[in-house]
Amino acid sequence: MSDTILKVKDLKIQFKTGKKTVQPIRGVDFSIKKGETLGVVGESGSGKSVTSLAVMGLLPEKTSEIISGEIVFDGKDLTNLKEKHFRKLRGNDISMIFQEPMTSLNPVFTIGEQLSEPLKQHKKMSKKEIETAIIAVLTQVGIPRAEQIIHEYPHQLSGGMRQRVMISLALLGQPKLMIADEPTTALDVTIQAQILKLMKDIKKQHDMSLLLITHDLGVVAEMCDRVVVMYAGEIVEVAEVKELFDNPLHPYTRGLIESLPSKNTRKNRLYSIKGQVPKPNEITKGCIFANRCPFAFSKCFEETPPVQHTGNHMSKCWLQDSNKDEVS
Amino acid sequence: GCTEGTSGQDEPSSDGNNDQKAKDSLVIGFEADAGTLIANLDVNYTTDTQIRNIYDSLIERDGQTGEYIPSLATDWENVDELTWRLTLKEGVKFHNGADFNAESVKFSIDYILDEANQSFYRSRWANVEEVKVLSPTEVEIKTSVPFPSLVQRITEDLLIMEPGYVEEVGTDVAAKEPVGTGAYKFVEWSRDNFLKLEANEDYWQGEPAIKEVEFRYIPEFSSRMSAFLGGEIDFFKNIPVDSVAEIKNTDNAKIGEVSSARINYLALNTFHDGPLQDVNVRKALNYAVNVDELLESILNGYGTKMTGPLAVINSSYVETDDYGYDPDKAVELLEEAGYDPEELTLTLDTPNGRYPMDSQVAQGIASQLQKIGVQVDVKVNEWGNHLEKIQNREMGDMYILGWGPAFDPQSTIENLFTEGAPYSSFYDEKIEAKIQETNAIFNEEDRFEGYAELQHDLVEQSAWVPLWQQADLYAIKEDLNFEPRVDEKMQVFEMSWK
Amino acid sequence: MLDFIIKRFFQVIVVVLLALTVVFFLIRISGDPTTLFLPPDAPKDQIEEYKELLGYNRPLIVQYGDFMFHAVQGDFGESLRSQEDALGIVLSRIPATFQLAISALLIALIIAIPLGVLSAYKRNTVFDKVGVALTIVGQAIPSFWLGLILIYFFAAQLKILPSGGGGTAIHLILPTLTLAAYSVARFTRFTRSAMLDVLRKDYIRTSKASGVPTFRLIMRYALRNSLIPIITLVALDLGVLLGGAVITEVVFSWPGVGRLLMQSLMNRDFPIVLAGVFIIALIYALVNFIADVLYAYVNPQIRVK
Amino acid sequence: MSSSLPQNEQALENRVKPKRKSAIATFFSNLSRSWTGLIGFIIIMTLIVISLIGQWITPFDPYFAEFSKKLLPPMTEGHLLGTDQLGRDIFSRIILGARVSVIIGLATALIAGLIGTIIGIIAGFFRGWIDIILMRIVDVTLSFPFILLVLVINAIIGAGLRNIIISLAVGGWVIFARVIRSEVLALREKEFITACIATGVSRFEILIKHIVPNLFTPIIILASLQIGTYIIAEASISFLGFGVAPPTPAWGNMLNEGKDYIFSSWWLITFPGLAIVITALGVNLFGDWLRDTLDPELKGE
Amino acid sequence: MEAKTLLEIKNLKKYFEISQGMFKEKINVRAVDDISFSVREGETFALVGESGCGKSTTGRTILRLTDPTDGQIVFKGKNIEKLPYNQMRALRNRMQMVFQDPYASLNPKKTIRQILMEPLRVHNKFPREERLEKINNMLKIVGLSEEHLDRYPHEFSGGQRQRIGIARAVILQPDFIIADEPVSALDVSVQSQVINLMLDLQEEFGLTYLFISHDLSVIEHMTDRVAVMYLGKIVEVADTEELFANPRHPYTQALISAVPISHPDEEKERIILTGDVPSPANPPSGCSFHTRCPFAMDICRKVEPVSKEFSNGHKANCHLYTDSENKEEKEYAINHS
Ligand SMILES: Nc1ncnc2c1ncn2[C@@H]1O[C@H](COP(=O)(O)OP(=O)(O)OP(=O)(O)O)[C@@H](O)[C@H]1O
Ligand SMILES: Nc1ncnc2c1ncn2[C@@H]1O[C@H](COP(=O)(O)OP(=O)(O)OP(=O)(O)O)[C@@H](O)[C@H]1O
Ligand SMILES: [Mg+2]
Ligand SMILES: [Mg+2]
Repeated sequence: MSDTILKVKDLKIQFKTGKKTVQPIRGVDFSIKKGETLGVVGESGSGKSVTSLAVMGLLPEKTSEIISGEIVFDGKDLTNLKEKHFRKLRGNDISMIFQEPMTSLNPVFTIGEQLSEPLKQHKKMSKKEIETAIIAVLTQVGIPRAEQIIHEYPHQLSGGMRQRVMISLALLGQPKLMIADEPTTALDVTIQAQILKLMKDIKKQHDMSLLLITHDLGVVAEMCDRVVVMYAGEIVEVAEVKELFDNPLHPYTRGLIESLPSKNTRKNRLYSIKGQVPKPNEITKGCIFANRCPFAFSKCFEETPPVQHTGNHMSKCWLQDSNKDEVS
Repeated sequence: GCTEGTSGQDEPSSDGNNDQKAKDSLVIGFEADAGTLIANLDVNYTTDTQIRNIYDSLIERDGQTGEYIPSLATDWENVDELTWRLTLKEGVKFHNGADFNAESVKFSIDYILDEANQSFYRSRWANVEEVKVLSPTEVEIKTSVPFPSLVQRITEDLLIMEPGYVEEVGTDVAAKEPVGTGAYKFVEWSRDNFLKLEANEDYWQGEPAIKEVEFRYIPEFSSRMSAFLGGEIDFFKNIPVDSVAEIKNTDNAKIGEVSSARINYLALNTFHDGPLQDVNVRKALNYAVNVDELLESILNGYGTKMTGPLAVINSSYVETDDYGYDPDKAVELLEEAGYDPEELTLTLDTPNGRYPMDSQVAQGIASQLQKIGVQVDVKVNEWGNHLEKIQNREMGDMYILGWGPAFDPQSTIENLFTEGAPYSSFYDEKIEAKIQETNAIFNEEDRFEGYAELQHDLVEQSAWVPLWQQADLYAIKEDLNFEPRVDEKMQVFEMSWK
Repeated sequence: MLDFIIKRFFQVIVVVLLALTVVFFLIRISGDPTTLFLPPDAPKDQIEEYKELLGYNRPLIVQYGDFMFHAVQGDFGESLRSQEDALGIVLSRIPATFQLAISALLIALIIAIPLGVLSAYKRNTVFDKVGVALTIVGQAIPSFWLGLILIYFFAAQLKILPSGGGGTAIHLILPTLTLAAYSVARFTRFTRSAMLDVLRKDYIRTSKASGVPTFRLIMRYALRNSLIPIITLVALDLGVLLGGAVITEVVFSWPGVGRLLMQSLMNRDFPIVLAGVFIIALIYALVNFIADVLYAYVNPQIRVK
Repeated sequence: MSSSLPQNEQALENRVKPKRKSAIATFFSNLSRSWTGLIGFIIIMTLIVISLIGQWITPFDPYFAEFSKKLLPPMTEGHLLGTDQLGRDIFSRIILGARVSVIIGLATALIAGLIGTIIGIIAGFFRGWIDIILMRIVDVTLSFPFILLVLVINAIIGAGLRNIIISLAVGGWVIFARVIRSEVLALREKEFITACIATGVSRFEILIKHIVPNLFTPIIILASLQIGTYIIAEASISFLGFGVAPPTPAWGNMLNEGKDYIFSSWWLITFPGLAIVITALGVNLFGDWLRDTLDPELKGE
Repeated sequence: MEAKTLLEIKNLKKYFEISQGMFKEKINVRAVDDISFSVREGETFALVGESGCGKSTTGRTILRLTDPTDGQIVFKGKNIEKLPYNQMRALRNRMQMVFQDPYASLNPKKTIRQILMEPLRVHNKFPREERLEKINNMLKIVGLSEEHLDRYPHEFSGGQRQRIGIARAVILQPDFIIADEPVSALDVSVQSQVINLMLDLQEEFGLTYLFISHDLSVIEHMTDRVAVMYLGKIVEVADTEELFANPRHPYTQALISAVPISHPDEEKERIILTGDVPSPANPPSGCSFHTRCPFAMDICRKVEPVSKEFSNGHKANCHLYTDSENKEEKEYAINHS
């Protein structure tokens, strides 16, 4: 598949904390095509960030371990890539925007200093050229007074501005893949709308792939071509965005969509999923969602459900399977 | 009278040209800085010892016997009970070229007497009424009362300053850049660091053998010791007795020892309400303390045992009875006094590091008294507190203290055993009367007689537990000619390299 | 900015004056020094006279007012012992103390910062663990004992270094090492943990994501952030060093303020004690003040243009 | 478990319900996981035990001067660590000296901690002028290096165990006051305190029932870290001749007395010094561990 | 039916003076700048607006958790803005608060029993023996059980803690509860559980809510009336349905249009605001929204607009609707909104 830019196969990641180990990523499979926007939705702790960090090779070296699976970027396996080679990719072929614009910029360096870094690392450019390039990108993301801003420090900018700076940082290397980890969660709705629009435009202009991580189904609906639904370190459903909203197969996805207030009659009780997201150390055998699933039956508690493909729509639920032999 | 001091021991080193190494400088490791370099101000061993190389006194002491010998004064005599006349040496010049004469003597004494100068010596000189210049070589000193110890004051306190210089530069400068008639001229003084002197080629007693002298201030013994072992300093004083062997074992080093004029004693406080007001208890303590053992085991034998109030070196010393060590007798006496030794607890205060092994001696005494059952609480005081407690009469039963220099009977006895003097805290009505009586005697023989009686009385009364005359211990370079003096002074003029 | 400096300076002065007040009363309450200065055979009336001369028999509050009145003009009276200007004596000892404290500080920084950075970078390796263990031990060794042990080895046994006295660079070696030891341990630990803190920060991840190589990441991006807290610590520790210098100066016979203060305490030379207290409190307050300014300067978040 | 009703979140609850251990058991299981903390704890316990029963387990009378046996090197005539300049057994004196260190460390931490905490609470809770005054006092105290301050106070009020505790406490309370004040200030802003106000709890009750209990952790951590400082400070001051006076054996004054023997009898300064180092090490290790366990955020003061 | 007014806020102001560290001048933050509104008995009144616009401050000032700088707070006909602490305490069993952060709002050192007992004890509510029973009842209502009584907050999940927080507020059976973003810190799947709980409780106890949120879809779902805040001021008030159907103020329009779609097929005409929210320390002159307003006119820069009432209870502060020149411009704007 030459049009696949990134392929993640059966990824399992484990963390060591003290003597204990937790495995927050337990088999993640997905791929992104060139020019595609893939959304990853999931509640807090479902492993979205860990997955994206794994793609960037930014997992903490000492405490984390990819125990199996592979990450193939542009035909290259990144799983065992040496740090030296990884560095060539980062900020150049793959770049990333982080969740917290307030803390993701170094407070003691000017915007200019920080933005020049990917260019210094990856491109042979003179100081002057670097500055011109930076100002160009800043202007492109809609930052006024770019010439002055490059001499200012992060704390002098508002949250929205900082996130724009982060986006321009990610754009500077003209990456093939951009990963955005909840780029708007910390922002206000009006600013969120600005940033989302900006990202849409930019993506179009630069013809890159976008891996958009979020917990907000609305953002997904707005931005994505395809969606991956994660729950407790596993992928429970993957589908085209329309397909997902029209025909969610996994009870979890269904629950998420159903519980949107706009799907419920005003002033009435909302549909809700019972219980809460399990922590990585609370996971037992069977389906991870079984204990919250309104449709769960005994099998769900015993065996991990298989991956079901219906065309491009993938889900991981015994219900799909049971449709075939059992009656639910 | 005496003429120019050449008592055998002094080896004026003008004939020191036989030294081939041509080493002519000397570094003395010294424990503390001088308070000031002006004379006649600071009553302090560290100050006095150093500036005596710059200034001369009118009368000196023989380094070994402690006897008076003439210095800038060639002769002194009593005209009457209230008048003293001193004849001065001629042709002596100050470092700045000015002449030494009667005016400078008057100036120096007046300096002490002038309240504005806040001299700490003033109280000792309070009896001096007037100094009269009779001629350039003669002065007369008038006292308000008969003042037999004036000679001692002149010897111990008075150093001669150059009036013209002091008046010209003021006391502040004179205190930093002193001018005297002494064997050494001032070069440089770095506070808490060093004092550098150079030989006074025109010194009236001859050219000093050692041309450059440095007092280097090193307060810690261990630092002094390592400086000595490393060859940075040539000699230093106050070796802990336990380090003597170490120095003896070192190449090119010897130990200098002298019985100094400082005495150590165990004061028995009769001002404190308690058993010590009973003479039998005091006697018992005299029997129970084994001075020989203390001397031998704690001081490694460095010290000269005393039996009475005065040391052998004292001009009026007479031999008195030794109580000796007799624990049984001690117990007996205690019981006689109505005390059960097992029930008796006494306090013993001691300074720490002021006298050789002082706090250890105190703990030794405590151990010895423990043997007859008496419990002793040893309290180790910081020196300032110790002194304050003594002067404020806040001491308990016993304390350890030293006194010196103890050449003269009056100063020792008066300052230790009278009601007003706190330093031994012994008081007895009859003895007090006798002391006052003896002090006023002008006739030398009667005076001697009086003090002899007093010594016996004091021993009889067990006024204190006499311990010993301190041994001053010096670590000295093997090839340095240096004979430690009884008065603790370090007269570099007397020293030379072999 | 000027406003701030003036305000801070005012604060410094208030603090120093209050400090003087406290020490003044403590000292006066503790007794008077006459006994130590007059010869032991001085009669009572001269003691009284002397007290009067020094003004010690006036009401305490009058003495205090008088003292303060002169103190604010830099006049702490004359040393009881040498009758020289007390402040002058103290000031003349400052260079020696500074020499010791600054060289110890420099040594500590030169050793500690690279060590701390390396330790943080190689965290959980054997190197790091040994380093951390050493710093813990280093902080547990009292300086006077370390001084004695150094003297024992280098002066008494090996006889290669002098154990005390002032002046030359050689004399400086042992006292500097003694004084620096604690700070080395402390700085190393602090640098390590500051560095670890910074390395965990989001913005470091951002830099990594831009492809910054590790060495550059640490030396340029992480270090500058860590330096901000380190600067404050260093300034604070200069005070600790000045305090520690008392002990080191005594052990090594170093002619600095600390030793002077010790001796004056022993001698009850109170004008010197007060002048010394004044100078040390002032230096300490100034150093903290400078630390604040420096901190503001290196930290763009509170810097003004 | 998994067979129980899945819909009920109770099921999950029960599965993950933490096993409740007693506080002591938790303490030891935590401790056993960190060898540094364990070493620290063992050293501290040993020290405390020694200081309690020390006088009965010394092989020799630590006060008794046996002149004939002075300055014996270690391991001679039954003297494990040798004898001192008066022939007293050094090992016995070190054992008895532990008491001074333990008393000083604990008593000072207690007094300084108590005073500092109360002042910190008052300043932080009531704010206003009282805060300003108290903090100025803190500034004044902090304008001296700690050891110098203690030294000056001790030199002025005189030597002795009680006085050294006083002077250490006078120098030491400020750090508690500072830390506790800022803790209180932070707590005051915490939402659960706001919640108390919203509930209608009286100010006094808020202070006593909600703020104070949340101060225990920082107090304990701080105290445990300060104890080492106090022990070393006591030794330093005794070493300079101002602290605990001989013949009471304290490690600092043993060093002071022994320092003149550095050229002849190394054991006089070596062993008391080691005792101090080991003690300070133990206290620091334990304090560090406590801090890391109780409050990983409080790192670095 | 016209319900009684429970709470009335008149010209409330709250300014904070904050120091900017040692080197900078102090600044005056106008967190709440002259707002007025009233809450009727039994309704859910919403405050919506972007971060920092002063929603929480309004809520906290009403409960007197901070003192107002100026203005009146009338609760049940009684002015409470100046009541001293101890008198205010007595009133607190009538008005309660649910906090945003379920982790920070429970004392970590107290068990659930202690946390829930405290309000009862303080207000001396119910006889002593009955209190435990009441607590157990309450726990059941919020979906917890007796066995949780002796646990500490850290042993609960975020959703559970928020329910404990709600239980604490409701156990006194107050008339009025201010809920400051009660669900925004929660996982999506748990959010709906808590919203349901709040709806249930309102029904059961007849509560009045002041519901603070920035999540417009939640507001649309569960509130009766909405006030939109911008930079410390209320720019528009209306019944919820009216507001969402017919927003008047350009800011409200932008806000509503910025909400992400809920289905990919949904087409949405967006008003994308330019720029950031200005700092409340230094609010723009005139209409504070003029810096970002797509329809800003000259007058907006100079004159602060006054409130204009449209239909029943629908008010907005905007020059577009006041009588003045620029008619054309205004018409254009209104037609295109
Ligand atoms: N460095 C780490 N060490 C140990 N565990 C970690 C580490 N990083 C993440 N985890 C765990 O991995 C799990 C997944 O975390 P992750 O950050 O990927 O969640 P997320 O989906 O991004 O959630 P959020 O929406 O809160 O950002 C969590 O349970 C987290 O505790
Ligand atoms: N205690 C305080 N001291 C100083 N300024 C404050 C304080 N509390 C709030 N502010 C300021 O007041 C303004 C309004 O804050 P407030 O918390 O009311 O906003 P909000 O609308 O609740 O925002 P959010 O959605 O972020 O909770 C902000 O600029 C904030 O910085
Ligand atoms: Mg995340
Ligand atoms: Mg808020």
